Amino acid sequence: MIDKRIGSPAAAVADIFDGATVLIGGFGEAGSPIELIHALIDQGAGNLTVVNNNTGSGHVGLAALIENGQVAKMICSYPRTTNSKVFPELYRSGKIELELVPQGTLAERIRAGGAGIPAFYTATSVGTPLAEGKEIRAFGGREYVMEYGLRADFALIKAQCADRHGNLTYNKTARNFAPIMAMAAKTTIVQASSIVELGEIDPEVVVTPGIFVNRVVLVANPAQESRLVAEGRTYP
Amino acid sequence: MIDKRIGSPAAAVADIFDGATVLIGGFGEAGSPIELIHALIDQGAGNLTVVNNNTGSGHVGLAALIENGQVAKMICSYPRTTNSKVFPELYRSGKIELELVPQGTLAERIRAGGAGIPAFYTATSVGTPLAEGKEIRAFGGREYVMEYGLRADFALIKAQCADRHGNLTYNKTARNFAPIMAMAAKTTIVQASSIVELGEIDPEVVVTPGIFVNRVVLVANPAQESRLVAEGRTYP
Amino acid sequence: MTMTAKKEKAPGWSREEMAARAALDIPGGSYVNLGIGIPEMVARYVPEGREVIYHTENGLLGMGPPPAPGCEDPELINAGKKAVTAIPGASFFHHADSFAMIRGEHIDICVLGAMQVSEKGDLANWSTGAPDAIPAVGGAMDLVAGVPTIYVITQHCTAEGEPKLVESCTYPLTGQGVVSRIYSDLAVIDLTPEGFEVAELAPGVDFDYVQQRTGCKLRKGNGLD
Amino acid sequence: MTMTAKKEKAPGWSREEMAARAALDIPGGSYVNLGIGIPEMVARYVPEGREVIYHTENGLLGMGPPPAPGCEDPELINAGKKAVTAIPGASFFHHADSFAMIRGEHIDICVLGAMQVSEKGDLANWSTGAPDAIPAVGGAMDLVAGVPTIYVITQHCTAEGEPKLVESCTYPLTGQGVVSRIYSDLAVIDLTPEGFEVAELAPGVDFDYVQQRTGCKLRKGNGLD
Repeated sequence: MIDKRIGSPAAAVADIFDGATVLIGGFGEAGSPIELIHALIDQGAGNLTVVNNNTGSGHVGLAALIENGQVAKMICSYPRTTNSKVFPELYRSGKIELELVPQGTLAERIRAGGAGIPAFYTATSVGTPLAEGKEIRAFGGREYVMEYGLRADFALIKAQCADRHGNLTYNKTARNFAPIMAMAAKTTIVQASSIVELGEIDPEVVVTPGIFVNRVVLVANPAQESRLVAEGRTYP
Repeated sequence: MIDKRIGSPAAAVADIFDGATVLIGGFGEAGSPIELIHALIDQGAGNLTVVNNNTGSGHVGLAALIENGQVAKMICSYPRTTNSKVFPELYRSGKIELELVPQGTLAERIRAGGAGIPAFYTATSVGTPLAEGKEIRAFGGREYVMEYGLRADFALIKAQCADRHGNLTYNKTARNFAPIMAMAAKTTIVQASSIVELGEIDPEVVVTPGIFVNRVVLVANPAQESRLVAEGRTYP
Repeated sequence: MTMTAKKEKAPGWSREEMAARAALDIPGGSYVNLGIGIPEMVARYVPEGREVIYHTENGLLGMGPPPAPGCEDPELINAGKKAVTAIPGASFFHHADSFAMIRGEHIDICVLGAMQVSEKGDLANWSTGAPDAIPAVGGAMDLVAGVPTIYVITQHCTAEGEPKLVESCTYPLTGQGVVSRIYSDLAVIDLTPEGFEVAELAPGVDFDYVQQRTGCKLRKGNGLD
Repeated sequence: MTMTAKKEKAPGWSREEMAARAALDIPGGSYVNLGIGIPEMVARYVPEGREVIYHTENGLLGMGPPPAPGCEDPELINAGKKAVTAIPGASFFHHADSFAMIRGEHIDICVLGAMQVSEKGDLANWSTGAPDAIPAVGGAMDLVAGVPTIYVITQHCTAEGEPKLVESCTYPLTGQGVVSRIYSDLAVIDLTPEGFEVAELAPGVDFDYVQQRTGCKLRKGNGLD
């Protein structure tokens, strides 16, 4: 029987290795798999390359993973937000590397990685510093920059509802990067707010088909990052 | 008020012009917008380039459009099926042009066109006659062929359910090419089996957001192509 | 529209008036993406009878106004990470689909803020290029590359009185030749092949006043004497 | 498994036996795409206790067996355009997502038919290259390029007795160096860096019998004396 359910966040992230590339879902706190991130902090893998749109807030979740010194490099589009202190300090002191990618190019690179497209062209960033050193090519009289597909060892994402095959649905704008990150990782690890019987998710409304998912762990009442930040919480 | 509903298939296709490129949804009969195709036959635009996975069956729908002499060129992956007689005859007599594209490359070219990607690389067809004359490039030690995004003047597709904003859902494997064709056309024309009030389609289950749709016409009881073929029907 | 009592009200449009003026130029039926800050306020001023659909690049088409206090959903936010609502007819989708809407030229109009706009229509709005700044670009480069019509709402000058409309941007670019029209506190200014052209002046502001606060030569549009 | 009475049954596996033999090599938990013809029959022979998920490239993961007569839905079909069913846990998606599964190496195994397979693992299964043939490729090139493990089920020789396993394909290729294993009516044959290697012989068939019907040199695998 195919059963991708796994008992705990700790078990779900146990094999993430030093030096791994890890896609982490979420746009700010929406869709951030905070319990999986905290399990990764407990687990301790280091020298990670992490892909996320941002760099976390306060001292929990992604910010705590960075603060804990586990991240060697961030690939993201917007590494600062109101409550983002951890990354800016490490970045200014040269202790963390940053690859800044326009948000749509980041999304398309992840989708391309998952879809077996090694490279594609986009008009985004042409004529800006972010296109420097990249190949520029004209199609139909307009210039485009070549960007590479992005694949990863692991993806950590948050879903609303899952089944044992790994079929997923999401909640509102918490969907964001999760479906494409699920496609682009060798091992996709999901925390789901509910797990239902096979067949309970209508095949028409599955957003991420189970083929893109390796492990599903139930986190029935996920923490809300902004609340933890407001309370001044830290992790670990 | 945004209201994309239009009264009849004839009104929906009235402005398709001679020489237009037209994406037509469907994989065989599943998802084929047969009433829109028949309206296009009545309308009479010629010298069309038509993109569809196949070339139709019998003497109705897409096959009838071809038989009526309106199609100068087909772009497709599989131009022959059991009941496909029209295209093969015209092709052998040199009266219609064929651009044969692997099915996944065809889908990706349409998706790229709709997503503003002018070109991308794929391993599909490398080392085969379908890669001849195309640019080959190695990434990570493997060879890939460059393929171009495909955009069109019109798309004709079939949906299950629509609203006045053009939000769409589909039925089972009739979904196939429709969502990506809707993205890739300047004007996307939809025949929907039902039209509901705004808000009746759950925002989580919308497959094609209305931004990709220009016109929606209600065809409550669409004809079933295989039944028409079995009955020996012809159009017009 | 209240001003501090400490200093005399400067001539020109308030933030709200700039947003309202921009809203006039958005036709009914448009698909629109609004940047963070003053651009967000445009949604409040859509003229009666026009239906406009707002896109937020984090995966929502049909964004509605902010929720009532206490009704915020941390999983229903906009690109500025503020709580929003979804209108009837809304849809959720993932980031690649969202930026397909942008890059594929499906969004009709985008309204953005600016640090600098050059007379060639170049926009700089993501980085001062300062060595200690944390660079952060978000979706700005995708929006200016993919959306056919880019409107800018901006104060005409910086807080230090430096012109933001310039011959050439000194800050790193967001995109080249992308801006169509600027709504500043002093004027509505079009980008034309010949550079900046003043289409409309704010009440109490004359052409010379705007020219003095602009880093390059302005032309008068047809609407001006 | 009935044969015409007119001629003696040739030695080797029947179509059903070939499909059943291939099914043995598909691990539980695999995501599998089955080509049209004998490959489709593989689904009938999955060993007890294994759960295998079938993908059909026209937009369904979790394809089930054909429906009962009279229950066919023309909008629920497989890549061969035949009516199928969807199992609990199935999902529908569009063509670009479906081929993302294929091209992105998410499908584990694909079982296809063949016109020719070369000892380098090249596959030809879409065109005879005849000048009057209507070329039609479908998803075959995407499958062989994107799926890590390609199995071929084929009669060892053509109806005319010509070998299908050859030194070099004379028909236009579907893909280069893509085939992992062949299930013919006579043998199970692996593709190795040294060419074809016979892993298993059908009952009543010996190595020389297979060699005589093959267009290039075969090697004996470890399992054979």
